[in-house]
Amino acid sequence: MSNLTLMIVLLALLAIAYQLGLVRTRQVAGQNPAQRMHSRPHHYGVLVGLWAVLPAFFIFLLWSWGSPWAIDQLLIAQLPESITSDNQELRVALRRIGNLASNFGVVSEAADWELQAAAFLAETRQLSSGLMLALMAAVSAAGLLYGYRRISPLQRARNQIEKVVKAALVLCSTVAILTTIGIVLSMVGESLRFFSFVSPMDFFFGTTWNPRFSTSGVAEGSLTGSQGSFGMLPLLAGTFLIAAIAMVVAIPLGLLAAIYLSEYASPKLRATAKPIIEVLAGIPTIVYGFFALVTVGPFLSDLGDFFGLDIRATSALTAGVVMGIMIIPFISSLSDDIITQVPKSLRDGSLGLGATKSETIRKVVLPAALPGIVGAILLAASRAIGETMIVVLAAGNSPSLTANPFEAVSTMTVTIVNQLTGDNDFSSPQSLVAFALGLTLFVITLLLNVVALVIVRKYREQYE
Amino acid sequence: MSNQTDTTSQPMLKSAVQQKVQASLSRRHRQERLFKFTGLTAVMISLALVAMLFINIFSKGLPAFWQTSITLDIYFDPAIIQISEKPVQRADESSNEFRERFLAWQGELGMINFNRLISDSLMQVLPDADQHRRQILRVVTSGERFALRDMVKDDPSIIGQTKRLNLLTDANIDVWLKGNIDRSLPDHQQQLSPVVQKWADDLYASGIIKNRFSFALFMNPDSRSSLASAGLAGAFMGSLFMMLIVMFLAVPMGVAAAIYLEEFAPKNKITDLVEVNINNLAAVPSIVFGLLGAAVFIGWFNLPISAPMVGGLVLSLMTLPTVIIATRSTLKAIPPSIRQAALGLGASKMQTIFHHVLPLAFPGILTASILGVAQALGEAAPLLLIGMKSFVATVPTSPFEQSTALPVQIFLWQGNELRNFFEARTSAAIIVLLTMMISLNGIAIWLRKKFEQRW
Amino acid sequence: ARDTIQVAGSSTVLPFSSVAAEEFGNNFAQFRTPVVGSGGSGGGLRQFCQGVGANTIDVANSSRPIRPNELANCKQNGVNQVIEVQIGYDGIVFASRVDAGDFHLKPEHVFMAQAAQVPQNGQMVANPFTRWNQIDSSLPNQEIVLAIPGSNHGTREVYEENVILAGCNTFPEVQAMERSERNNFCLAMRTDGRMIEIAGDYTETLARLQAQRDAIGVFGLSFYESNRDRIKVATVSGVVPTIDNIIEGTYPVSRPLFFYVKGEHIGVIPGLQEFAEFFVSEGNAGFGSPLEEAGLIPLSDSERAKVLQTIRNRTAL
Amino acid sequence: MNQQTELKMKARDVKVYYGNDQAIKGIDMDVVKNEVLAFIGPSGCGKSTFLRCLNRMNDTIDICRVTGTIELDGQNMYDPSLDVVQLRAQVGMVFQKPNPFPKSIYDNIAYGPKLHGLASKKSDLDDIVESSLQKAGLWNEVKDRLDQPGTGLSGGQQQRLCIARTIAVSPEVILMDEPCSALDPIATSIIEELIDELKANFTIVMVTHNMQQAARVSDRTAFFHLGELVEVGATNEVFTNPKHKRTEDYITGRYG
Amino acid sequence: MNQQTELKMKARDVKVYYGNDQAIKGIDMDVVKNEVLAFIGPSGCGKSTFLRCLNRMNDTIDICRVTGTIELDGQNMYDPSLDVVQLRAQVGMVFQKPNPFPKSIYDNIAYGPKLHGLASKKSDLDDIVESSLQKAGLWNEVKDRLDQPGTGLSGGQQQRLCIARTIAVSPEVILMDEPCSALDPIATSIIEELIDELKANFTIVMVTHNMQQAARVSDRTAFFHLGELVEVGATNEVFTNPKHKRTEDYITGRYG
Ligand SMILES: Nc1ncnc2c1ncn2[C@@H]1O[C@H](COP(=O)(O)OP(=O)(O)OP(=O)(O)O)[C@@H](O)[C@H]1O
Ligand SMILES: Nc1ncnc2c1ncn2[C@@H]1O[C@H](COP(=O)(O)OP(=O)(O)OP(=O)(O)O)[C@@H](O)[C@H]1O
Ligand SMILES: [Mg+2]
Ligand SMILES: [Mg+2]
Repeated sequence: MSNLTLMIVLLALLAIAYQLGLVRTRQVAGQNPAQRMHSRPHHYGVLVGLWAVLPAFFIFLLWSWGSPWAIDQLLIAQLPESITSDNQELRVALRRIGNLASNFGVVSEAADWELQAAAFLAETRQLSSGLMLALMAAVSAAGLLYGYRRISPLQRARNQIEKVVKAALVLCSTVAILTTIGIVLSMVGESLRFFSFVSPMDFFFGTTWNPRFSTSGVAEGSLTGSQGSFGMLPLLAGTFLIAAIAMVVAIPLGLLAAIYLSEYASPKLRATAKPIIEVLAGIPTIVYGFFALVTVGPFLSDLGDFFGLDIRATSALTAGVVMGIMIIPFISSLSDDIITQVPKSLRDGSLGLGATKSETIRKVVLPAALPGIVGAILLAASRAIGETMIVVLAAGNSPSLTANPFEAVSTMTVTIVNQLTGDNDFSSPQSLVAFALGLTLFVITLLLNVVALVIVRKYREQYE
Repeated sequence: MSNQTDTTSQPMLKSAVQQKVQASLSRRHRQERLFKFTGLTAVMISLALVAMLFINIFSKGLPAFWQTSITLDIYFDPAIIQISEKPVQRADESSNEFRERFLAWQGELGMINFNRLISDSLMQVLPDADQHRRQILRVVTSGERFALRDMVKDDPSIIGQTKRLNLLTDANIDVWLKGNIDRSLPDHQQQLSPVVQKWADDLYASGIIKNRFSFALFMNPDSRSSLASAGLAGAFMGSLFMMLIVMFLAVPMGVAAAIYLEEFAPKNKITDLVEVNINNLAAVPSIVFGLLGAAVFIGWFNLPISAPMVGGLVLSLMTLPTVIIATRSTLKAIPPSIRQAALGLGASKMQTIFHHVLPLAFPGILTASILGVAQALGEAAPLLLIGMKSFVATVPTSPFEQSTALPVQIFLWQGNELRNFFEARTSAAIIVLLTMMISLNGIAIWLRKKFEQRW
Repeated sequence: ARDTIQVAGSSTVLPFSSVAAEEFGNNFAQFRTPVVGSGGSGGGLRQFCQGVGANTIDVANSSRPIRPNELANCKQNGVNQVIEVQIGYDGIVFASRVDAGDFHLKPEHVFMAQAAQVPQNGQMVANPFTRWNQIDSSLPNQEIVLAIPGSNHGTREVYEENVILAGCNTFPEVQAMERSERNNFCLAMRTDGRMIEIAGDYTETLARLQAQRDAIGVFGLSFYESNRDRIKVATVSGVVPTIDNIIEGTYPVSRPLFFYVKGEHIGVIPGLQEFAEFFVSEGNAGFGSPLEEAGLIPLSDSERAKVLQTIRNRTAL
Repeated sequence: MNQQTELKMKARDVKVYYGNDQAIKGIDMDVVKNEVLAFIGPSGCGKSTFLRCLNRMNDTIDICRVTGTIELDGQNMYDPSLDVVQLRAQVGMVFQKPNPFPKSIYDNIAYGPKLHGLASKKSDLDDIVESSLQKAGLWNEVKDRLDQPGTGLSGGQQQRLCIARTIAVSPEVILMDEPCSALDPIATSIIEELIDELKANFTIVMVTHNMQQAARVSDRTAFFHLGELVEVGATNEVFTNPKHKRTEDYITGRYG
Repeated sequence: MNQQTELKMKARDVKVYYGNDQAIKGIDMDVVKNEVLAFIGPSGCGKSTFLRCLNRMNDTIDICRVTGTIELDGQNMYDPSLDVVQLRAQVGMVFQKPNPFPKSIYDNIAYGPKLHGLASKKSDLDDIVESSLQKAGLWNEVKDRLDQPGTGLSGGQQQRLCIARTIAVSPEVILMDEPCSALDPIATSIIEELIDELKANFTIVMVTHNMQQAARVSDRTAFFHLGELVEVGATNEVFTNPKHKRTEDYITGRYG
């Protein structure tokens, strides 16, 4: 990892520059006893360090990002006219030259000009990285010198460092946004390709999900014929059905547990029970999956027989119930915190009127805590919608459009995994549909979150 | 209770209102008790569910920590191990040349049939073994021959000596002796032939085969060709590396982001958008993060496939929203008076946060990180797309080396066709994962206590 | 660059491939043990065709031949030398719980059990069967529940082609149909919950059987072999699924398995050539080899020699 | 103490502890029916603590422990058999900071009566709401917006809402803990007038740190210091002719 | 205003808005060096708000907006180029509720000096800590427990700790927002004495709602009402001979 070494060198440089800065600051302070230094010595030290390292680091980033493109341009200028004129051919040629230059083999003998170009490429790359190192060294030295010379009592070193730190903080918060952008970008292209096979109408409003095994490009005689149907409504329905059942299980259990722990339980019980319940959130979901399949499913099925109901062992109910168990702590722990935060004055107001504790909780505390609880529930719901493993094992994987919780269903997440990692042809709609589903799910949860934010805001405004 | 109230207050004259109040009391107290009882029931149900899951897992998995092994006197027969002297690096030799020679020697070693050593030794303890030569190697798991080879490789002077060794038995013998397969089934449904069954029973009775604590489970990487020696070491290290990466990446980054959003960011439409966006990321199915990771880290940054480094990065992205959300709520709870005090003394906002707010928020941040890390630790789906859902037969020594992870190992083992053996092993792996997670939680709770108690 | 061979792809091939990788690592001290990933045939080939270089895989396992579209995609990304290597066959069996009835199935039985509509007296009627003995009195009196591979599985294709279509085409009513119509008719499944599509692996199918006594599941031969105490196989058209019967070709439901080697990586990734050759060597993939023990049906010696030649010559598709 | 006045509450040797700290050090006090009794004293002297004892609101503080007896109409309210819910319906409380529930104005008032089943019909409830708001002098201001959140009112309105809410359950005694300290002058004077009117029907005990206020509205005044009741007597007596040096120092502004 | 007294701060046409609500409606005020200036006025009149303007603590409230100029030693402190950190080191603040850091007593005091680099050696720091605690009259009480948490002190001690903490960075002006309102009488009187001593070295601006306190400790008093500065003048003038009707009404306890 030569980049790793580079980073270590930069860090070492930072430390050295810091020391130099410290020494210099003491000198400067000694020279101007009348003028107080604006910032503390270590601020100046850090600043010198940053001057020595940051610009060089930016050069590194810029270079790593821009140089491949520049080298390609240089390379293209080298190539014969006949190749560069055709875009398709140019791409192939560039790949081949790239492979040659990094010692990978190519099909058929490499032409002379290819070998030349490859040699040129390897050379230029080497040159480029040498150049980059030289430039970095120069900039580092210059930065260090500049930072060193700039130290003066009036320089606002602390403020400048804080600007850098703040920039770093901003950078960290943009990671989340970049992730979102990355997710969308990594799915949009493939989704569009999917929609070139299947019309969006059929996808979004179709009521049959039966993609079949990939068929594109298979010779006549095997499973040709229709391509399969890609209506996502059954999956959407299954997703919401299971999430709804999970919420039906988790909300009462989680909320009641939260209420009991925060309002009635002794501190000791609360301190022990809370982390224990939190363990439920940490158990790998595959464990839940098998728990559902082997234990809960047959149990529910027997229970159904007992009541004369036809409950399948693998059904929306099984998956939902087990998923509900998994998300109990999301609701109980977060709600517990939120309920505890409801101001005592409200409780006192109610108790002072002669309400019992439960009346106070039900009629005053819970309504006041509602926005927070809604938030917790939404987080749990998000988790339920995004969960895969339990559904894979417990829901029966039968994409049918039904509202009957005793039937087997399938969900979007499961289908994404199945279609993406199965034996399908990866360029067929059967496989590409995973991306379209992923994008759709993304948009749906986004809408859900926006709605939640609006609701929470509205409540908050109303009662503040 | 209400009865008593009645009797004591009878003599007194109550207003109409108070009589009405009194009339409602018994009903309301009943409600109160009911409500409290339901709450308690909910807590108990939740605890019972935890207990049930644990009993379920532990009862299945604990036996797998013990595994049958056979004690044999292995004679490193020079007649079988015919091999030239182990090369040592000469002074005039470059290390490359030496490696060549050493590899050649290892190749020589690879030609030797170490199974012979085992079968010879088995013949000593099994009187009728001669008649069933083909069956004899079914007793010891096939990977043990490499253990013998490695012993010779490390120390060739062992040749000619006799060593008493504990060798793992074949997985099916373990199954048979533990009763994980119905012994009464007819032979065509059994995995072991009758003669091997009898051998196993005899050797077990005579104490040559014993159920011992299985260090192999912890020391070995996964194995497919020698099922009995499949272990968790590789997956454990992989998970450990990823955990460390998540801790050192997602946690600081998440905390930094939370600080910015909570303390510095202006409250406007854009920050609303960021907030919604972060909440939404928490709901994105984890496999989608795998897609992203494959495209960005492997495709763009040219990081190695199947490496915990990439897995750690992907899981970090996945954990980030959890850390941010939880840290923000912790920061919100720090009383403004502390901030004001520091600001009033002339600390800058940044100093206030780093000197006062963060230390106070530390316990909460800790909880947030642990929750996030634990969640990441149990994830398998995103690892699929970056090549970590793999069979890896080596233990990684750095985050850049190929490895798998505990949840993946669980997944692979639960899919292994030898159900009788791997059902328990899978649960054992789950126990290891849970232990890792719970100790993480334990540390967090301990630290939280410690920092909370201090002031 | 990289010094470990990276394999990914079909989860059916994964067990065999892992055994081969492990043996390879144990036998060749100079090479590291290859890493074998899953991700399905499609997923593996997707990674395979992403391009050439250290951050792409070297070998893709597949339970079906590569598709022309995929090959085109490969080429577009600069992967020109795709070397196809067949490694053997996978047997697919029907199995039920040991405590359930014995089945002697014919393709038409399975078709009648799963079809949405069945021909009766020249008419197409909605599937009326709920118990096997209603289809054929020789079958046990047992509820019809079938756990078949999900549509994302390669096994599903084989199952449909060799069982359902074969069974379906025996009916004169079907033979009378248009060709394109015929497939649609034959492959339409009943939707009353008796058909369970398994998206996961065989363990999941086994768990279904544990949860539902009556269910019949579709398994790989090796999976059945390892769990004979829990499940028993059904004969298909009177043939017991054994390795011998499959090699002879009398047992109808089996499929070839492949792996694809990236020719560009040979000589760059240490040991790639050796691994490919080792994989199909007699010691590893011949009769009585570890792979046969792991449930794979080996190629005949002549087939294997041909395959080995392909690798040696680097004959690309 | 006048013999002909009727005794409403009677506290004897009340001691209150927060954990190990004693906040009230043995107080005897009588509350007369239909009087306004004011508690004054420097911050932290235990006024609020003692007030909360009078309807057992201290029960809600985990670490708080009360000894001694307090009688309401001759019955010991710390008797374990006594129903605290009923007690609090008899002895209502208004807090320092107005704390309306996050509900509509109507529901804020109707909350208590509904709890205690004081109205069987909707119209009865409407009547209670109206009359309570009227007694609290808030009716005219809010009669057109009964369905709007109570939290949307101004501070003084909120405090009157809290008083109306307390009146609605027809308590016999109303405890007020610094009911005006968060209010502006105008709101304060409205509430002071209100207290004056309320004493016709209710017994009122209030804490205030504004001595002028105590002087203006109360019939009797009790001066607390360091957890002790230093003196209690007719308000003009206490202010013009305090018996104790400490009282005098306090009301002449020597500390606090 | 006396000509010979030196002007420390000068506020002109200061207006403060919280969102759309105007809390301060154009105030002009001068603060003289080494005086104690008290702000009085009913609750919500903007005393705290104006006080916070004097060291730009209002900056920390998002929705708060300040217009007008405030000069410290002739330099506009709302000048964007001014470093607010330095300003706050010059103008220290003590808050209503004592808010010691959850650190040791020593670290509480040493924090400011360390921050500003006022001591290069450990012994210098020790000296600062000792002298600050001594000035705040806390030294004798805490000198043996400097390493114990500051949060473990009593309320009055905590408040003195906060004052000591402020003194430790040698500010020129100390702002105090109701520094005694959470304290008991003894603690209060100690702090009042302290203020009296401090004014030899510092300029002090304090908010109080206790008029007796204002009368006791301040040199000049400013009366605020509804966001306006009604009058400001020598304390005994304001109390004995207020120029405005509103001031008179307030100090005679007609409202508030
Ligand atoms: N919940 C509590 N926990 C511990 N101590 C408390 C609690 N409430 C009050 N105290 C203590 O009890 C003593 C009396 O407090 P109380 O609130 O009754 O005073 P007060 O006279 O109402 O003062 P103020 O005028 O400031 O409201 C104080 O020392 C206080 O610190
Ligand atoms: N953070 C804030 N956000 C919005 N409005 C505020 C804020 N702080 C104060 N106000 C408003 O500004 C006005 C003046 O408040 P300020 O706190 O300055 O009053 P005060 O004179 O200090 O009162 P008190 O004696 O109660 O402390 C009030 O109407 C108040 O509601
Ligand atoms: Mg009080
Ligand atoms: Mg104020």
